[in-house]
Amino acid sequence: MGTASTLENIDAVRAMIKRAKLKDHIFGLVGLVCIMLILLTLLILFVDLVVDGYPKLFSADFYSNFPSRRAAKAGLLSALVGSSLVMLVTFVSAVPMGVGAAIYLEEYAPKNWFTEIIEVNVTNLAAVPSIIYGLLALGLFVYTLDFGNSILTAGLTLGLLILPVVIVATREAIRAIPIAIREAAYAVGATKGQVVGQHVVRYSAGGILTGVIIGMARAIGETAPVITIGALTFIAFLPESPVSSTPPFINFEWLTSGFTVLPIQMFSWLSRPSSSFHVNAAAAGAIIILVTLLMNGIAIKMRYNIRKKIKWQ
Amino acid sequence: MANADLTTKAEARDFNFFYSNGHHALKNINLPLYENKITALIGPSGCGKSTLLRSFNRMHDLYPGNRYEGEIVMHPDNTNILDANVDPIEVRMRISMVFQKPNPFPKSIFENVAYGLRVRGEKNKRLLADKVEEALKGAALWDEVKDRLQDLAFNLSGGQQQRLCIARALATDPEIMLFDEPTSALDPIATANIEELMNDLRGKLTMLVVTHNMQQAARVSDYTAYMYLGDLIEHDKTGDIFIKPKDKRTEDYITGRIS
Amino acid sequence: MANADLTTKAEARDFNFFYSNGHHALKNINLPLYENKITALIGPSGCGKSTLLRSFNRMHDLYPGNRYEGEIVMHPDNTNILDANVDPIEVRMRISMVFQKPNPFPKSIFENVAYGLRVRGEKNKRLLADKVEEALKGAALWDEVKDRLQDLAFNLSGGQQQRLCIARALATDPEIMLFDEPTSALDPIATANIEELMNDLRGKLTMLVVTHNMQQAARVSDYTAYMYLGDLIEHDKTGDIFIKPKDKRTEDYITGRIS
Amino acid sequence: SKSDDSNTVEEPMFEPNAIVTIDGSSTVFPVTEAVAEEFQIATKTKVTVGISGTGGGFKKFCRGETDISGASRPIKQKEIDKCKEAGIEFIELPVAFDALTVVINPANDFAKEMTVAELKTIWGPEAQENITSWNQVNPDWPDQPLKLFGPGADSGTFDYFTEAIIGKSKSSRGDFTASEDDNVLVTGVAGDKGGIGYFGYAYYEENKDKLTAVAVSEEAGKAGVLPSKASIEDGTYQPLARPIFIYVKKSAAQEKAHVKAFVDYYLEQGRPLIEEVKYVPLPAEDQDAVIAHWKALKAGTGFIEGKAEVGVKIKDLLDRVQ
Amino acid sequence: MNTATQVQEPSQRTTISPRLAKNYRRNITERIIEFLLMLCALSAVFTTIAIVVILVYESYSFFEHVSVFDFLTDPQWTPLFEDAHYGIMPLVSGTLTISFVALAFAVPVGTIAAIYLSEFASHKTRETVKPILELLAGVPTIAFGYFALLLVTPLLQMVFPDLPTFNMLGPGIVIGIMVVPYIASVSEDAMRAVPMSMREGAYAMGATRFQTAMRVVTPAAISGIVAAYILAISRAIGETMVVAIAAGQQPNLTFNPMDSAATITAYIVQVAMGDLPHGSIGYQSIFAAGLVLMLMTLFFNVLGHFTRKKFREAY
Ligand SMILES: Nc1ncnc2c1ncn2[C@@H]1O[C@H](COP(=O)(O)OP(=O)(O)OP(=O)(O)O)[C@@H](O)[C@H]1O
Ligand SMILES: Nc1ncnc2c1ncn2[C@@H]1O[C@H](COP(=O)(O)OP(=O)(O)OP(=O)(O)O)[C@@H](O)[C@H]1O
Ligand SMILES: [Mg+2]
Ligand SMILES: [Mg+2]
Repeated sequence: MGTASTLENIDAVRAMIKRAKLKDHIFGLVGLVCIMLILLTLLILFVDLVVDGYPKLFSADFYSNFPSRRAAKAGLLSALVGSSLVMLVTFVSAVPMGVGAAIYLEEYAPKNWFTEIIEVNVTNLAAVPSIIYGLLALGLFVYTLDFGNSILTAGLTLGLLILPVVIVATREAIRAIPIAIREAAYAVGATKGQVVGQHVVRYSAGGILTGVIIGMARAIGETAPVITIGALTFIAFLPESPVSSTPPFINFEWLTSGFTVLPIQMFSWLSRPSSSFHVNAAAAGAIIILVTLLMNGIAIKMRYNIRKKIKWQ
Repeated sequence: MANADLTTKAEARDFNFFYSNGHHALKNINLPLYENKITALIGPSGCGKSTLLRSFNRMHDLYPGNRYEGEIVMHPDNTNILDANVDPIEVRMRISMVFQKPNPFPKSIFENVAYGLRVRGEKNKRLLADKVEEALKGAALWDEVKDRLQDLAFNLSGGQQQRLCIARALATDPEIMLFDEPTSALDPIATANIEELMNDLRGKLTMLVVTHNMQQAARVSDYTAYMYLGDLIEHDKTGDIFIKPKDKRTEDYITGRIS
Repeated sequence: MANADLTTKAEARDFNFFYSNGHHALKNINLPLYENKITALIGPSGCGKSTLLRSFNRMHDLYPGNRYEGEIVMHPDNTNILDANVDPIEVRMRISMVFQKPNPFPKSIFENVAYGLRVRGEKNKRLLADKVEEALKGAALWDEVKDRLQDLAFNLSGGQQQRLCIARALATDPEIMLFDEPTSALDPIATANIEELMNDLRGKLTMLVVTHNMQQAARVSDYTAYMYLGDLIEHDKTGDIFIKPKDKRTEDYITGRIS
Repeated sequence: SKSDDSNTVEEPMFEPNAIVTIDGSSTVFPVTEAVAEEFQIATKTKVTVGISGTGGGFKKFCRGETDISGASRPIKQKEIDKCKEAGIEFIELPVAFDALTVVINPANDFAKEMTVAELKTIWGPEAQENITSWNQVNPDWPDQPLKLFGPGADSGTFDYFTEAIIGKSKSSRGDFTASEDDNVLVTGVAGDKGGIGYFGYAYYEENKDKLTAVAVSEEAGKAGVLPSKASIEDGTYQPLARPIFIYVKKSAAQEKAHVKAFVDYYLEQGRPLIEEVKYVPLPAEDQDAVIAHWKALKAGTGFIEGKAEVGVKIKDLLDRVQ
Repeated sequence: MNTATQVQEPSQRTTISPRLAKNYRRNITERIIEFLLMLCALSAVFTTIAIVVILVYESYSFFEHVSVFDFLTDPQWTPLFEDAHYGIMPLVSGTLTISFVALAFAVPVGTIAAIYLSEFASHKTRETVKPILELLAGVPTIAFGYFALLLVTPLLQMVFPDLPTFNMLGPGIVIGIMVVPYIASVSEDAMRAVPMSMREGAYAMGATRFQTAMRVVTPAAISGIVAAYILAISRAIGETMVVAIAAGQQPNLTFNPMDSAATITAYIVQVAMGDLPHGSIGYQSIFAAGLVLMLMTLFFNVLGHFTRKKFREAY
């Protein structure tokens, strides 16, 4: 050993390295093309919608008008309000449940077949097609529990839909907290509840929130399950306001109200005979994408900030 | 090594420990911790030093399936802290611990030190402030941080963080303090600071220190125990262990034949 | 410390290194590696041992923003391997490295050892098989694995994995071998095996070994360099360094006053 | 917000929480929606219009959940029974005509006129996998692949078309592109030279530039008739012109002032709105008869055993209800 | 050793802090918290049970009318026609064909993108591109549906003039585009999880980036990558709106991507939009179709779960 074989053949070695590195460059290019392909698709899709919906996107009336049979007058107001209220129900139903489930799985659950079942369940639910949730809602909420096609039904359906997203995100956030932090808390005499409440939940709050936002962004654009529960409706008024100026200040009548949401509104405009509605549809599509982009953007920014602030050693 | 002047603060008696995977990590350990003395635990990597140390505050309870056998008795009340009726939380309130890597909470400096007291239900602000100051002074950190108690603890250097963890452990007036290689993640200067601090605490507190640095053991401890593959081979005055070890394996280790 | 009999195989000249965060990790290092000798690098944790070792095969190039200054020259061709025109791949083909933790690839034992040759474009099966056998013998692993060359490397024990990594490094006939604490993740018996292996290779290969175990440095190396806070404090025959260090800081370290 | 001046409740004519709840056919939807929109503006009363389809609409209607149900076919005997069980009486009101329009690709210049028999050859269940080329329908036509587009099998339009052309409701070949979204059908026929499809007249009106309508003749020899306002009104566009209905809950008409007002508005002010959404209003005398029928609150259906009839006269229908 | 332990009178056990006196109450609260959290975790199980019960219950009524044998073997699916056939095969073939097209597009593109991001791109590129890729998942699927119908299919028709307006190729590719982010992102995570030391080992042998990526990182991450593929399959199988809009809603028993077809999801949403009364056989048929869909995704999900588990054990 030790005789400098590489050195003796240095020219051959260099040529060989050059050949090998050529593959590096080719692959680098192919990879870039693949990524560009996807990014361009997103861009084309978005630009196309913005260009088509341009006249509507920048008109204030579009946001303050109710749907109408006349494309020029038709606006998004009831869909905007509907989406917001549905998201409220989704948030309230999915977040406490999802966070609780994640905490249980990460901090409490013993390692046994029972936990294993729950885990398989969660991963499984995450990949269940959204249309199945639509069927669940149709069979359970609409017909069995008789909620009708109300804000409550839609909110609960989407809540179940994003439950696994919230659980997975929360578990990841919790796992990022080093064992050492927990041991430190236990070592000064904290109880399990205190460790969970004062440390685990607190330090993972940012991560949980980003997961929730991402889940909500997905829920906002969901169409199929909401169509399944029969939400294609002409609604030209707003549900009862959840808050009022007279006692008891909040009410829940809006929960049973009919509603429309952004993707459904887009869908119903698209299926109009007159192509002048397609402008509205494009504008609605652009807004949905914009909202999801915004929400995802916020989530990413938050994740970044959290990572910068808390660097576990 | 018998010494009539010594009070035993705690002792392991025929203590065995099994990890959940069945690994018999500690075998028939008998080890006294003398009151207000520093006991060092040395031995090659994997010999069970950390395992023994963490048994003293029932840290192993956090992971299901681990099993203790035998007793660890605390004096003067003669409680077997391994007893199923003894709440591990109570044990941890009497015995605090400092870890290998500094592990402050992502909270302010003040809240880190105050945490143990808060867990004990202390709400009186004055008292908290006093205790925090006292603990930080005890950990020789007060002068460096007194003007920024509300800063995030992560903004401190590694050595300062470790002293903060010591302050956190001191704040609750523990009867025993456990240290698991408290300096191995620190640079030489921070290490020297921590060692000095331990010297300051000597005589005031019962301490058990795991270290893989024999020089450190020699410098800071009163008593030293040498462990090897789960057995406690030898326990004696530090000077005696290093100068005239009785066991061949101890000698091999100290002279560097085993590492 | 100059010695006329020695050929210098490589040397660092006024070498500085800066991490991407601006940390000046190595300051004006001058260090020769003598041909077919083992040079040990010792010093307290964080002093820059690994940083220096990894500069010799331009491992730092993998992470953007790191900066070298000065030269590391290889002989006899007098190439400055830090030169921007020198391809780091070429450097790594001449200098191989063994890491702290065994890091075999998720492939068979055979493929692990053959990997370097495959990367060099070698396809001849006979030649590959010969080289693999030779390297495994060189790493004292042949007898243990010759009947299961197609087994996944992960199925070997830690010590065997580390010897496999040494075989992998040997298989390409490197001019220099770098070892970064090659035994610190291993048990005492595996450690003894690796040290024996290094002793076997002594005189055949130029080696640079980082270790935080002074006894190991004393046992295996011909020359020892002591580093402290990014400076190379002292470099000399191993016997001289351990018996009569010239620098106070070296003495402090060797006698355990710094750790 | 800005919308307040036009839409939200300011001075409601009726009690503030009064809602007219309507559900039912997607074919009737555009008309009802237009009426609802204007009615809301005029009276500040809330109206919801769902699209559960004719069947889904009756389901809710007979459970008493809605006041009015839109239907593109007459109520079926089963549905009548359901309503009866729940004690719900209904008033059947024809409101407009729709003309199912058969369309082909503009590049197709040979099939601009087709007989019912030819349509039956194309769409009948026997045609499945057999009739795949235009020349199999009529030897004079070229050998061009036939591409079919039609509404989903669960729509009222499909029911009526099969009834009128094949002679039996829901009897049709299955190998065609089906969509509930008529624009998809428009795109399909417009994109395929051999394409043929059918849907409501309104979609043809809006897409005249992309499609050609087929003139339909009832039997060979007779001249084909193109769908138009005139040919529907005078009854010559047969058999594909059909009335569409609303069914009003009698008790609601009697007890709920806002529901009554809504139907009044529908029948009396609806004409221009029906034209606006490209449906064909009833002839004036029929319209009067419907209004009279409504004012008299005559409950029940004019169809015998709930069976749809092709080419039925409005007057006859109304007269049958006593 | 240990002979001189002073004999101590066993003194009374004193509570160290008054709080410990509340030991019992504390335990109760801790129990309640744990129980509530367990209920939350069980919500996932309840959801699954609800889904299964609903699907099975409605399908049961369906199978009272239709024999399972016919359901599985009849080559026609025309449940709403006069001459009703209830063979699920045409829907399954459509579903599989579209998923296959989607994967044929997404697997290479997604894998290459993952390798590029993990091994070639700079840290900054990766940190910017990855979230943008994930944004694709947020685009409402109906937008993708019209994208397939109005943009992708006409483009494809330039290459294949015979391609009908409604076909499986266009929507297949668009679904492929939609699932690329899943594949890229999950595979990239798996590659990130390969310890840096393994890469350093390869580079130290003189390997290039490409060699390291292909011969070391990819094999090491393979089970994670496969899990990503499986996730993508169940996404593709479950996608609804794109197929409903662009594939033609025509239940054809065909595996030719140039044909138009219907998938299980498209059938469900089409029926759900139409005039179908609750309790009719047509209504029940969407639950029977849903059950088949659920079983298909379940199969892939469980497969994926175990692949991932195996992969977690690797390090
Ligand atoms: N959670 C565990 N489950 C099973 N075995 C364990 C676990 N933790 C440690 N062990 C094993 O128990 C033995 C003692 O480990 P321990 O951590 O106490 O060693 P140590 O003396 O502290 O070593 P070091 O100096 O490396 O910290 C070792 O063989 C180790 O592999
Ligand atoms: N990637 C990095 N970026 C910035 N600083 C680094 C990086 N890696 C190491 N350092 C710093 O450079 C200095 C030298 O580190 P190095 O890893 O070379 O020490 P070492 O002597 O090998 O220590 P050890 O014995 O702990 O392995 C240390 O202060 C360390 O914190
Ligand atoms: Mg340890
Ligand atoms: Mg190092």
